[in-house]
Parts: sequence; C-alpha cells; structure tokens
Amino acid sequence: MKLISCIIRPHKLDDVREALTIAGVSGITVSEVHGFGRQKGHTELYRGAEYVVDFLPKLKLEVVVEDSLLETTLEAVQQSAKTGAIGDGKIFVSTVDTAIRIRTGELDADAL
Amino acid sequence: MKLISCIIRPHKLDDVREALTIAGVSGITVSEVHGFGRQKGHTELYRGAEYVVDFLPKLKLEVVVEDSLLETTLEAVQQSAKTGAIGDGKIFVSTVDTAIRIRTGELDADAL
Amino acid sequence: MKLISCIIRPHKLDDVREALTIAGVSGITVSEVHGFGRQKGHTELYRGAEYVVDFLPKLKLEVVVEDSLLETTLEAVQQSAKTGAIGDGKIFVSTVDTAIRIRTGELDADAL
Amino acid sequence: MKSLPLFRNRRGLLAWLPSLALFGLLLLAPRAHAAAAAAPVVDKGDVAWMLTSTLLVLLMTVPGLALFYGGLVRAKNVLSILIQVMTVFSLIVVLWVFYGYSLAFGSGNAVIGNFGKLFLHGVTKDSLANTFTSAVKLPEYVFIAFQSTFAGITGALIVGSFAERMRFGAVLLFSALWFTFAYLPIAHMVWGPGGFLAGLGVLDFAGGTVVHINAGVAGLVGAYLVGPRVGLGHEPMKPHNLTFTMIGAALLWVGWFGFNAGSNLEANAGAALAFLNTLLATAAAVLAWVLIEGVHKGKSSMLGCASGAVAGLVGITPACGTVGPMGALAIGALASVCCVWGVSGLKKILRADDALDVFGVHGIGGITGALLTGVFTAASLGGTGAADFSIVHQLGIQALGIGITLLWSGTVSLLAYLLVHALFGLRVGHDAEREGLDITSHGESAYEE
Amino acid sequence: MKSLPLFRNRRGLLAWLPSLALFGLLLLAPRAHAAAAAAPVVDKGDVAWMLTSTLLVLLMTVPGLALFYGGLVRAKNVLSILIQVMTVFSLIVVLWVFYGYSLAFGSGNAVIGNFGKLFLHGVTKDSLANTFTSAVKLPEYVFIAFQSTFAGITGALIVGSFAERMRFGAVLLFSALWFTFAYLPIAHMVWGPGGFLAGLGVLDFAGGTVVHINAGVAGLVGAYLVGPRVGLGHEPMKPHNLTFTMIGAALLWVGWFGFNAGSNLEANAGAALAFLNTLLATAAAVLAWVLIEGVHKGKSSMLGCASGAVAGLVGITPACGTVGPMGALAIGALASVCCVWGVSGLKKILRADDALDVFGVHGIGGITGALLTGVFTAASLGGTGAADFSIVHQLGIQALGIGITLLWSGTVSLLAYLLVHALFGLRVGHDAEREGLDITSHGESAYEE
Amino acid sequence: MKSLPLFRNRRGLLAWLPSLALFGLLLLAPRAHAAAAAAPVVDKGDVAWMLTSTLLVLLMTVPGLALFYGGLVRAKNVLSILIQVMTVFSLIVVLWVFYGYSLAFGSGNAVIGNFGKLFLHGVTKDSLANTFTSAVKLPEYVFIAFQSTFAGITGALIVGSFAERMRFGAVLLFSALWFTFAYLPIAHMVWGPGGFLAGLGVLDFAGGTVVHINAGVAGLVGAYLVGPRVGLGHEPMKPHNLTFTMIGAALLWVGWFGFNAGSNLEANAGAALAFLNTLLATAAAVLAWVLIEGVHKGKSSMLGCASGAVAGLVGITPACGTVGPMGALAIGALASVCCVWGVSGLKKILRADDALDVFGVHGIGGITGALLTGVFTAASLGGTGAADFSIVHQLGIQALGIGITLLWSGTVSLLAYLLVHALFGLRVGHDAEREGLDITSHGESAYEE
Ligand SMILES: Nc1ncnc2c1ncn2[C@@H]1O[C@H](COP(=O)(O)OP(=O)(O)O)[C@@H](O)[C@H]1O
Ligand SMILES: Nc1ncnc2c1ncn2[C@@H]1O[C@H](COP(=O)(O)OP(=O)(O)O)[C@@H](O)[C@H]1O
Ligand SMILES: Nc1ncnc2c1ncn2[C@@H]1O[C@H](COP(=O)(O)OP(=O)(O)O)[C@@H](O)[C@H]1O
Repeated sequence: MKLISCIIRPHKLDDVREALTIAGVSGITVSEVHGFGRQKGHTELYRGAEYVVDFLPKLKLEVVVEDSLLETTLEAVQQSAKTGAIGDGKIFVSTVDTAIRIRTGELDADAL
Repeated sequence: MKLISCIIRPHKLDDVREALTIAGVSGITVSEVHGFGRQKGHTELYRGAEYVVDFLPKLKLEVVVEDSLLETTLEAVQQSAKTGAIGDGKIFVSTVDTAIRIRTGELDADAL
Repeated sequence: MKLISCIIRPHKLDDVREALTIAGVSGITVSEVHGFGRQKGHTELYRGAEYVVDFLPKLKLEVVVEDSLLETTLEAVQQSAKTGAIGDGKIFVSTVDTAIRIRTGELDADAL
Repeated sequence: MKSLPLFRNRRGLLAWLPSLALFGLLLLAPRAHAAAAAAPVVDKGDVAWMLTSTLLVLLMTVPGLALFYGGLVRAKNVLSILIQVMTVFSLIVVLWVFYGYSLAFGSGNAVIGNFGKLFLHGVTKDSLANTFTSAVKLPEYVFIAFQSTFAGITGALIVGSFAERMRFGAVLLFSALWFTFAYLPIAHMVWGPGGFLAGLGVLDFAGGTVVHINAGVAGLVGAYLVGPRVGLGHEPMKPHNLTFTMIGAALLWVGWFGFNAGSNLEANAGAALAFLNTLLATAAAVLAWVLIEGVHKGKSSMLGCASGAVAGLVGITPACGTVGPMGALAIGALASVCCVWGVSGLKKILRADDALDVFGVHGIGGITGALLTGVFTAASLGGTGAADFSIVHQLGIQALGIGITLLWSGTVSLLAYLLVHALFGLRVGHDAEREGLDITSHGESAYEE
Repeated sequence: MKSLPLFRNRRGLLAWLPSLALFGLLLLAPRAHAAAAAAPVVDKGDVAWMLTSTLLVLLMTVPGLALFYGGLVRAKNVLSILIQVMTVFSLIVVLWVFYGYSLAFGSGNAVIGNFGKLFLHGVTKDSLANTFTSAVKLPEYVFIAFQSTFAGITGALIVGSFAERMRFGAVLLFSALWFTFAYLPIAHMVWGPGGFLAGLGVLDFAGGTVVHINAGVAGLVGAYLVGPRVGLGHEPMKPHNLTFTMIGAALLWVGWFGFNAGSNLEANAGAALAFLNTLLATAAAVLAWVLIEGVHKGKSSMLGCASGAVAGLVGITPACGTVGPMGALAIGALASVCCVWGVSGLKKILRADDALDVFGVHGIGGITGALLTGVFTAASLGGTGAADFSIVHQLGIQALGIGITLLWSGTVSLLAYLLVHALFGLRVGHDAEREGLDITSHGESAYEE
Repeated sequence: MKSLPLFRNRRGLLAWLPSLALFGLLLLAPRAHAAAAAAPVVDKGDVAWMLTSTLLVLLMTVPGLALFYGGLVRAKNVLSILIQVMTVFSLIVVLWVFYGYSLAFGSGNAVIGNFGKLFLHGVTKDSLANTFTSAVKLPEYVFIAFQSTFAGITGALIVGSFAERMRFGAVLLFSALWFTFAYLPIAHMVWGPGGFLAGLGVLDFAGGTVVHINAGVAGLVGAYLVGPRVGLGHEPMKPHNLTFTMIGAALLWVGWFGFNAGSNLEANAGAALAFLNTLLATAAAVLAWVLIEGVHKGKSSMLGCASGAVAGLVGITPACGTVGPMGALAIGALASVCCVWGVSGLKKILRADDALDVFGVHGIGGITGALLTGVFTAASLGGTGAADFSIVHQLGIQALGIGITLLWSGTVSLLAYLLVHALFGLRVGHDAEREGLDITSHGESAYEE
C-alpha cells in the first residue's frame, strides 16, 4: 500500500475530494498546514511592528491506497489541484507496511 | 523502527494515551485532522445557504516505536480506540530509517 | 529522497527555517501538533474542575530532500532547534518513493 | 425592588378616608389642596434612567449572560447556549405581556395577581405606575418593560445548569412552565401588591430571592434530573473561550447597574446608593476571589476573577438599596467566599452536574446576599435600617423568605422537568451529545475550521 | 422620527400672526402670557436620554453592526468588514457636520435643505432644536449628534452587500456619493422641514424608509454591479465566527432602543411606548424565525435567532411610535416571516450575491414594517392613529413612500457605483480576493495562527 | 473635568460675607431670600446622566480596555491582561472609597487633600456634591462613584506597557503605590479644591493630564524598568485577535462619552458640546490614521483605524468642553498624526518595549490634546474661551501642567517599580514567560485547543 501525501491550496479541497472519490479512494485525512516554498509570502504591519510572513496556509491530504490504485489517484490529484501558478503544491508517495481498521480489526486492503 | 499513525475519534484521546503509556510508549505526537470516509457527515444551513460537511473532526496520533514494541502498541490502540461504530478510524504502519533526539543527538532506539 | 519530520518547540520555528534555507532546503511544510513525552505538562483549574494537560504545543516540520542533502539538513535542524532542555523534540527520517510538483508534473528531485 | 406600592390600595384606601373627608371640607380651596396632596408627577429624569436601566438588563442577558455562559462550554455547544439564552428571554418577555405582568403585579391575593391586564388590557400611554415616592409616577409602559426583562433574565439564568445536553424544545417548554408557576407567584409574593413575603417584611431590593435563588434552585433540580454530561470526569470539558466569558462577566457588571439602581425606580440619591454599592461589592468580590485562589492554590485565575464579579453582583442584589458602602464591600467579599465554596466544596457534596454553576453562584450567592441584607441594613453597620431594626429578627425573616423560595421553586421545577420529560424527553441522544448540540440540534457550527 | 418641526416656520409664521396680534393687546400683562405661550424649556431628562440614545446608535454601529457582519464573513475578510464599517461611519459623521445636517434639516425645498448651516455655521451652545412638543426644546448640538449617527449607520449597513470583494477606496468614495445624493434628500423628504414625503403623510417614526429600505436597495444594486464572490457555490463560505455575529445582533438590539425610543426626542410616555414596542417586536421576531426554521427544517439555528432579532428591529422601526404593544408583536413576527423569504426564496430569484443579506433583511424588513405601520397604527388594532385613520389610504401612502425610496436610492446607487467603477474600479483582483482582503487590502490578519 | 468647586470654600467664605450680612437684615422675609440665593437643586436628569456616565466609564475599562489590550497580546497571555485590567480597576475602586476620594477631593493644601472622608466618613444619602453651576447639586454618592471609575481606568491603562511579562502580584502592588502617590496628588492638583495646577489655570476638562499623560509616563518608565519581552525582534508577536481589539476600541469610543460628557456633571448644552466634540474628534482621527497609512504604506489597517479612534479620544479629552466642533475635528486629526509618530518614529527612538503603546498613544495623544486645548479654546478658532483668552499664554500654562505631570508621575513610577522589584521582583521567569502567563501565572488557558 502507498501513502499519498498531497500539499494543496485550501480552496482546492472540494475539487480534489471529488476527483479522489471518482478515482475510487475510500477515505482521506486532511490537516491544516503552513507551507514555505517558492511562492512568496507577504508583509504584515501592526502599528510600528512589521512581520514577514513566509508561511502560507495549505492543506495536507493523506490517502492510503492499494498499489493498484496509485496511478489513478496521482493523476486525479494532479488534475484537480492544479491552477498553474506557483504554490500549487506537491505530492509525496511513500510505502505503508500495514493498515488496520480499528472498528473491525480488518487488515491492509480490507482496512481501506 | 516503525511509525504508527492512528486516526481516532477526538474523545478517545485520553483512553488511547493511557493505553499507550501502559504499553510502554514514551512519546506521542497528536494533530487535529479532518477525516472523510464511510462515516457520513452532516448538512449545515446558514440562512439561505446550505453546506454539506463531509469532513469530520478526528485526531491523528503519531508514535514511533522500536520494532519489538510494534505488536503491543497496535493492540493497545485497537483496544482503547474502538467503539464499534463506523468512524472509529485506522492505523497505518510504516518504516522509519532514523530517529534523533534533538536535545542530546542520541540516535534511533535511544532517541525514543 | 527522504522525508525528514521534526518535532520542535514553537518558538524555534524562525531559527530552524533560517538554518534550513541556508542548508539549501527549498520547501517546508509545518503543522501545529501537541506532543506528549518526557517534558512534563501542567495542571489547569477552572473553578472547581481540574484538568491535567500532558500535551504541549509543538510544531512538526516536514521536509523532503534528496538523499545527498540529508546529512546537512539533519545537522541544520539539530543545531537550530536545540536549547538543551527536555522537550527539544525529535527528528524522524523515512523514505519517500516519489515526489511530484503539481503545477508542472515534474518528478522527484526536480519536484523539490 | 422593594415591595411595589403599585396596586397596594386595599388597606391604603382606609388610610385615605380621613384625607378624603378633609378634602370634602376643603372644596372651597380645591386647587391648593390637590397640588399638595396627590398631583402625580412624571419626571423625565426618572423616565430616562428607567429606560436606560431596562436596556441595561437586556444587555446583561444578551450579549452578557449569553457570552458568560457561551465561553464556558465546549466549542461544539456554544451556539446552543446562545440560542437558548436569547430564545428563553424572548419567550418570557412575550408571555410577560400576555399574562405575566397581570399575574405578578395585579392585585389578587397574597400569592398571585389577577387577570385584569391580560394582553396589557387597559394600559395606555397615559397609564401611570407608582414608584416608592408617593406622587412620583412612571409611565406604566416603562414599568412593564423594566419588569419584563427581570423575568426574562431569570429564565435565561437557569439554562447554565443543564447546558450541553438538553433538548432545545424541552428547554423552551420547561421555561414557560417554570415562569408561569414559579417566577410569577414568587415575584408577586415579594414585589406584588399584598404579596405574602413582602408582608412578612422580607428585604429584597433588586431580586436576590426572586431572581437568583429562584433560578439557582431550578437549575440545581435540572442538573439532577437531566443527569451528568456524557464523558464527565473522563474527557476534558474546559471552557472553549474565556475571553468571551470575561466579556460576558464585564457586561453583566455594567448591565447590573440597571438591574440594581434601576430597581429604585427613580434617579435620585437612592439610586446613587444602590449604584455605588453595586460597584463596590463587585470590586470587593473580585479581589476576594482572586485573593482566595492566590492563597489557596498559588494562582489567581481570570475565571475566578470573572466568577467573583458575578458572585459579588448576585450577593449585593437584595441589599444594594438598604446597606451602606462599607456594608456593600463586606457583602461582596463574603459572597465571593461562599461562592468559592459553592463551586468547589458544596459542588462535590451535591454531586449534580450543574454545568455552569448556576446554583453554586446564583443560588449560594443569592442566599448569602439575602441573609447579609438582614445584617448590614442595620444602621449600626452603616445601613439605612430604622432605629428599631433588629438583625436577629430580620435574619429570621430573610431565612424564611429563602426557605419558601427554595421549596416553591424546587417543587415547581421538579414537576415541570418531569412533565417535559414525560411529554418529549429532556435529553438529546448520546451520539448527538458527543457530536455537539450546535450541529445536531441547530444545524450549524460556530467557527470556521 | 416623525417629520421634524425644526425649521417648519414658513407657514407657521402665518399661523402665529393672530397670536402675535393678541400679544400686542396683552402687553399690559406680558409675563403671564409669555409663560403660557412659548418659553422654550430644555429638560435635563430629555438631554440625558438623547445623549444616551445617541451613543446607543454608535453602539449599534461599532461594535454592533461591525460584529454582526464581521462574524458572517470568512476569517480572511473580517478585518476588512470592521474597518469598512468604522471608516464609513466616521466619514459620514464628518460630512454630516460639513454639509449633511444643513442639507437634510435646513429649510430648502420639498426635496433638499439649504446651505445655511454649512460647517455648523451659527450653531452655538445656546441654539435649540425643536421636539414634537412645542415649547420643549433640545440643545441643537444634541440633535446634530443624534442625527449624525443615523446617517453614519445607514452608510455602514450597505457594506454587507458587497462584502469580501470590493476595494476599500471604492467603498469610501461610493459611501460619500450615496450619502450626499441619496441619504440626504430622502432624509429631508421624510423628516426635513417641508419634506415631500412627510407632506404626503408617510409614517416613518424612526427610519424604516430613510435608513433600512434606503440602505437595502443600495446594497442590492451593489451586489449586482460588483458581481458575485469568487468561488461562490463551489467553495464553502460559512460564517467564521457566529458568536461574534450573536454579540453583534444583541448589541443591535440594545442599541436600537436609542434609535427607536430616541427618535421620540423626549423621555416621556411616547419614548416608553416606542421602547416597549421595540422590545416586544424583537422578541416576537426571534420566536417566529426560530419557529419557522424548526417547523420547516427541523432545526432552529442561532443564526436564524439572531437574524430574526434584526428582522424584528427593522420591521418595528417605522412603526414603534404609533402602534400598540400587540401590534408590535404582530409586526415583529411578520417581519421575520417576510425576511425568512427574503434571504432564501427571494434571494434565489434575485440571483445577486448580496453577501450578508442587506436587502433580504433590511430591504424586505423595512418594506414589511413600512407597510404594516399603515395597518397597525389604526386605533382599532391597538395603535395611536386618529379616529379618521384609514388603513387602506395609509397603505397607499406608505407604498408610495417605499416606491419613491426604492427608485431614488436605486438610481443614485447605480450611478454612484458606475462612476466609482469608471474612476478606480470596484473590485479587488482575483488573487487578492482569494487570499483575502485582510492581508491584501489592509496588510494584516485577524487571528494569530 | 474643570477644577471642581466641591470644597472650594475658603476664599468663597469671604465672598459670602456680604450676603450673610444682607441675610441678617432680611430675616424678616427669610423664605423668599433663601429660595433666591442658594436652595440647592438636584435634577433627576443630571442624576440619570451621571449614573449612565459612570457605568460608561466602567464599560470603557471592562470589557473595553481589557479587550483592546487583550486582542493585541499573544493568545498565551490574553487572560493575564484581562485579569490585570479587572483586578487593578477593582483594587483602585476599593482604595478610592478607603482614602482616595478624601485625599483627592478633600480640601487640604495645593497638592493633596485631607483625611476627613476616610472610608466615606460622614457621607450619607443626603450629602450633596457641587457641579459647575452654583446651586445645582448631585448626590455625593454619584460623584464618588463617577470619580472612582476615573481612578480605576487610569491604573488599568498602565498595564499595557509591561504586558506579557510582569508578575501579577507586582502589578497589583505597583498599582496601589502609583495610585496613592501619583494619581491622587495629580488629581487633587488639577481638580481638587485649591489644587495647584487648577490655580495656574491649566485647562483639562475630562482628564487628559490626570488620566492619559499620567498613565502614559508610568507605562513608559515601566517598559524601561521591566525590560523587553523575551524574543522581541526574533519571534513574531502579532496580535492574537484583532476582532477583540476592535470591539475594545469601539467600546472605548462608546464609553468615552460618559468620560467626557459626564465630566460636565450636568445633562445640559455643555454636556452636548462635549459629546459632539468627542464624536467628531474620534471620527476625524479614524479618517486621519487610515489616510496616513494609506498614503505612506499603501494599505490602511484595521488596527490603525482602531488606534486612530483611541488617539482621537485621548486627544479630545482635555479639550472637549471648551473647543468648538471644528476645533474638535482638528484636534482629532492632529492627535492621530502625532500618535502615528508616537508608535513608530518615537518608539524607535525611545527603544523601550512599551508593548501596547501606552505612551505612544495615551502619553503622546494626551500631550497633543493638552497643548491643542490651549489653542482651539480660543474664540477666534470656534472655542468657548473668553475675550481675553491668549493662545500663547495658555500654551505656556498647558506645557507647565504637562511638564509637572511627566516629572511627578515619572518619579513616583520609578520609585514604585524599584520598590516592588526590591521586595518581590517585577518579572516572571524566562521559561514562564515563554510558556505564557496564562498558564504559568494563572493556571488556565483562554481557548480550547
Ligand atoms: N521540499 C519540500 N518538503 C516539504 N514540503 C514542501 C517542499 N517543497 C514545497 N513544499 C510544500 O509545497 C508547497 C508549495 O511549494 P512552492 O515551492 O511554494 O510551489 P510549487 O509547489 O508550485 O513549486 C509549500 O508551501 C510547502 O508546503
Ligand atoms: N484510505 C484512507 N486513507 C487515509 N485516511 C483514511 C482512509 N480511509 C479512512 N481514513 C480515515 O479514517 C477515518 C475513519 O474512516 P471511516 O471510513 O469513516 O470509518 P471506519 O474507520 O470505521 O472504516 C476517516 O475519517 C479518515 O480520516
Ligand atoms: N516515540 C515518539 N513518537 C512520536 N513522537 C514523539 C515520540 N517521543 C517524543 N515525541 C515527540 O517529541 C516531543 C518531545 O519529546 P520529550 O520526550 O518531551 O523531550 P525530548 O525530545 O527532549 O526527549 C514530544 O512532545 C512528542 O511530540
């Protein structure tokens, strides 16, 4: 099984979720994160004090899929999360050894 | 070493933390996440506007353990996080190459 | 490629970001997390009700780097995140199979 | 408010007979006499102050009380508290003009008024209400509005006890029942014409008994009957936003001047005394709670500071018109001491999940204040009591008033909860409670995630 | 406020001629006559109430309206709403003393005043303004301050329509234009000396037409011209903090007593009636909205409860001085019914992204209230209408007033938006809107992450 | 407030001698004379307005100032600010009735009052206090309550300077010392009978010197002595909730009408002028700050808008009773200009970590206002100054008043901080500061995570 971690723009969540559902993914876990990268941040000014904010709000989606679903899923995310401007984000894929469904104790493919 | 990621119901945190401590785990990192899966969400209505909320609040616990502790830990989480209803969550296990304790520079097993 | 996950103290963020930039890292993803470990928490009292808070605010930084950059990066985090007191946090390293830049579709090293 | 002379005419009429006779004799110089005896005066300064006081009591309720409570619950239940406070208040205000005013302030018997002013029948722009100074009057609309907010906030106070778990419809039905069968008779007995407790000589200037003890015991009974919140003791139930709680406490303080000094019904030195006492008692109560926590636990909390303010306000409520400034300081400080115990020691004894400490603060603070009113009203302690004022005697009367209120309100509450339970059920389901009332009962959530 | 007699002297002078002649004849007993006829009286109770009322209208605006709106937008735009409300209010208050007061309340023609009091020329501490009781006066400074806040809040109301997307400079310029060419003439026509609509007999006690319909239509036109928010319908745009919205609604309620009962200009039974009506209509509207949602959707929402309060307040505004308490309850409830439709059914028909439902609540609520004022003012329905009051006739007049306001304000708004668009552009860029106005227009963010 | 005639009897007695002699002669017709000469009148309109004003000053403090400050600190320190503001206010109010009132307003010497009214000795419901109109009186309780809130808010203002790092006990002890040795003498010198600065002719209608300059310099000295916050310049210290800050600023605006127009002590045209001036100066200051930021930095911030409001309010405080409306606009705008510099340019020069800009806004705004009072009071500039009013002369007097206040308050503050430091230490530990005062000093956290 593979864990697909996607860093995306917050307003793309609904599009990506839809694309993933169509691709056959059964579950997603989302976290609010802040990203630092090429996309430039901004400066905030509070009376006399200036703060440079490099970290921009992003969402991290984590999806665990069977290996067979990997390609379709990657494709789905790329399509739906893309705007073409700097800051669209990344997808990282890594390997998951085991998956367990807490409710039933089912394992791996059955657990997803 | 293994990284055990558990998606659980928020109100189960205390139970799971206790079970993990008994199991001998020395540290836990928790994030607030939102999960999408079989468990159905709800509809919110703000005056004329209706929003379907598919994402439910969950907690993600990350625990890195020595391989020897893996089984006990998985068992502990399963027992303590279970309610038997849809939405209890998942456990994903993956492999960690290295662990470092920042304070001391200790490595791997010593770092946990 | 390697995924470096660092649990650090919140007020160290700026130092670590700077050190990482110098080390040549091109992007960072940060999440707010709560950590449980050796560092002791505190007790909160709300009128008659007492709560023991074991979980302390931490930040989790995730950085994906080419293998060649791994050592420098680990070094950079260790130096910049260290205060020497209990609770400085951990670094966990694991392996990433693939990285994709959503905007361009670039892969792996090119995607970082 | 002191027992209101509004319809106090029955025995009064007899007392007027000699005057009336004299009046007949003096018909030769009618104008001079009329001016001296009775020409009712409405002073615009009084109207200005009473309108202001009325809106201050609204301010106490929404946003004051709503925020004080709302900040103390978990984020998933904050909207349920806000809507309960606002809707219960609204409901009672409407019932007030339907039948409440007539039953509370109409001259009926010693326990309840009459139906003479149902739907404000017969009240016009020209109708006048009495103040405590004979010949000084208020437009009756002012008095009706002022009193309606007292009834409204009392009902709203109760929801803190069964917060985070009661069905919305059940809250509304219970409130209507309790208002009708507990609030109205007790208000009549204390403030109404010929009221039983007023007749006994119970001192309750602004409503320590009618409002606070009354609501406190209704809350306590509710906490028992509705049962504890799911997860109590296992899961953290810390306040979700203490800044909101502090705003609420501060607005309670600000608005309470309308409640207490407004109960004087005139903008004169009596109002000024009630005002200053309310300021001082609260300040002393804040310091006392902060000090107790600092000494006992090593740390003084903001929630303690805010709770102290409310405790002091509750404590001074019955006393504010009759004690002196130094007495007010003492009452404020002692109310804090008692309420610290109310929300910790006593709470553990009672073992009821009175979620927001309605009994611990309003019940205990109200009882403390009612008793101490019987002490510090004594002229020897700086109060305005008459020369023959006896502390021991008055303490007995105050205790009787407290006891009757506890019993009456407790019984009515019990029956009302049981009735609502039988009809519709009091509690939401287990899963709904877990998910939070905001989403499950009201279909919305307070904060963007 | 009813048409103000402030400068109503032209025909009045003629009417006074006989008196003046009589006065000449009576010069032998001048003191007695002078006292009876005209000695202007300033009552400190009136001053106290009007100063309080004025600050209550400020309270409605900031923090009231600002929070009501601010809580409804997304977290990335909350500061933009707050600064818009506060700056628009400030701008209009300053323009008010520059030329607004003179143009609105100076005696000019039936449509607009004059330039006689530009920069408050000639107004001093001794200047007096009329009330509705002849011989009872207010210091003119009080009247100027009170009226300035009416103008200020009206401008601030509009920003809810084009929230989350309009350029800050464009908001300010539009507000100045709209204030000058829409607010001032309509205020003059309804309240000014010799005003056209007042002459027709339009009843608008506290500003249903001048304030709410006027602002509502300006907002609606804006929503059309500025266009819908980016992502509307695809992305969630749920309120970021409904607790703030509730605080705002509650402060609107509290402050509205200054708006409505203050419009009586005196602290007397008239103010008391307006006060009680405002309390009751709001309570009824809260219950109505909560009930409608409960019946239709199975769940009553806190936002509905808060929206109901505002709907009731808007609805009772034109009526509060002339209907009776039971009429007020009816108007409140009906305003809720109409506004529920305004923010759902009608909104779908209009297809404008009126972001915070300015038209749906203030426009529709204002129209409902203006019409119902023509109904419940009838004495047979508990109102204070004269014996010859005809509901049908008055309804016609009210409808005419509504129509003229819609047309006038709509046209001025259209032209003003187009002008601003031509000069500077109305909207921020697409990316800036995505990122949020707080950071892109104001360089700050509301909350620590 | 202008120098108060309350106990101004010493020379007054001499002036009364002729009257007294005449009185002897007229004993044959005593009633008529007594009525004409002195019969003290308490007007209920005044009482209504002064009670309202008093609660408005409380509203300024809690929740107003508490939120204004609370929103500006980091989330981990918000409760520490709230409890400090509320507890310091409470402490000072209690000390006020213990000895403060007597020392500030008792007739002692030119610098301090006496101990005649310790614990309000001798004050009863019948005691009267003077207003600025002879024969018009207030119940003394009203005056005591009103003045207590002035003292309370002044102490609370200071905590903004050393926010986020000072020990709670040290804050309380310092406040008590500073209140006793700085606030009381300066209040006496400016407002008390025979006060030194009043005698010089310093104009300070509502407390620019006594409250704002006084608190500003105490804060500045504190910022130096307590030292900068850990991490300043390295870690972000952005405001945690600017919506709270905006609510606070708005409530300061609303409440300030009590502060300024209340200082007139009567509900008459004088109060109306102070009221209108307060409205206008604030509006102008908001626009000025927004404009300056817009021009200089390309973006106008909500925090700037809120800061502008406070700057304008501070600036108009000493001037509000004596300048005209156009003067008020000018003072408001200029106060903004100076305070923009105070929180940026000057702040960099001073290099003190005055965390919430107490000196930058209250100190600088207060100085600006005090000086401009000496300008715009001139009749030629629309003010109410007498014909012989000389701007140059008055500017000299105002500068002297400012200088003396800076020196006195600065010295007392220095000694008080050093004493507290020696006794208990001023600061919390390094780690405690990092973790936040809410948890480490108060054992609670503001928000559910
Ligand atoms: N090497 C990396 N490791 C972890 N996260 C990264 C890395 N590079 C980028 N990111 C995440 O991806 C987001 C987008 O990256 P950015 O460089 O701004 O634009 P783009 O994805 O278009 O190249 C960042 O905000 C950050 O959250
Ligand atoms: N394939 C998946 N990848 C990542 N997270 C998942 C996946 N499937 C489920 N989850 C997470 O687990 C949670 C629970 O899953 P759900 O299907 O609702 O119930 P259950 O765990 O009982 O099968 C989801 O809310 C989501 O956060
Ligand atoms: N085994 C572990 N798995 C995951 N996270 C851990 C683990 N041990 C520690 N952590 C994280 O590291 C943080 C610091 O650990 P702690 O034991 O308090 O101090 P130190 O890092 O100095 O040993 C914890 O708060 C937790 O977030």
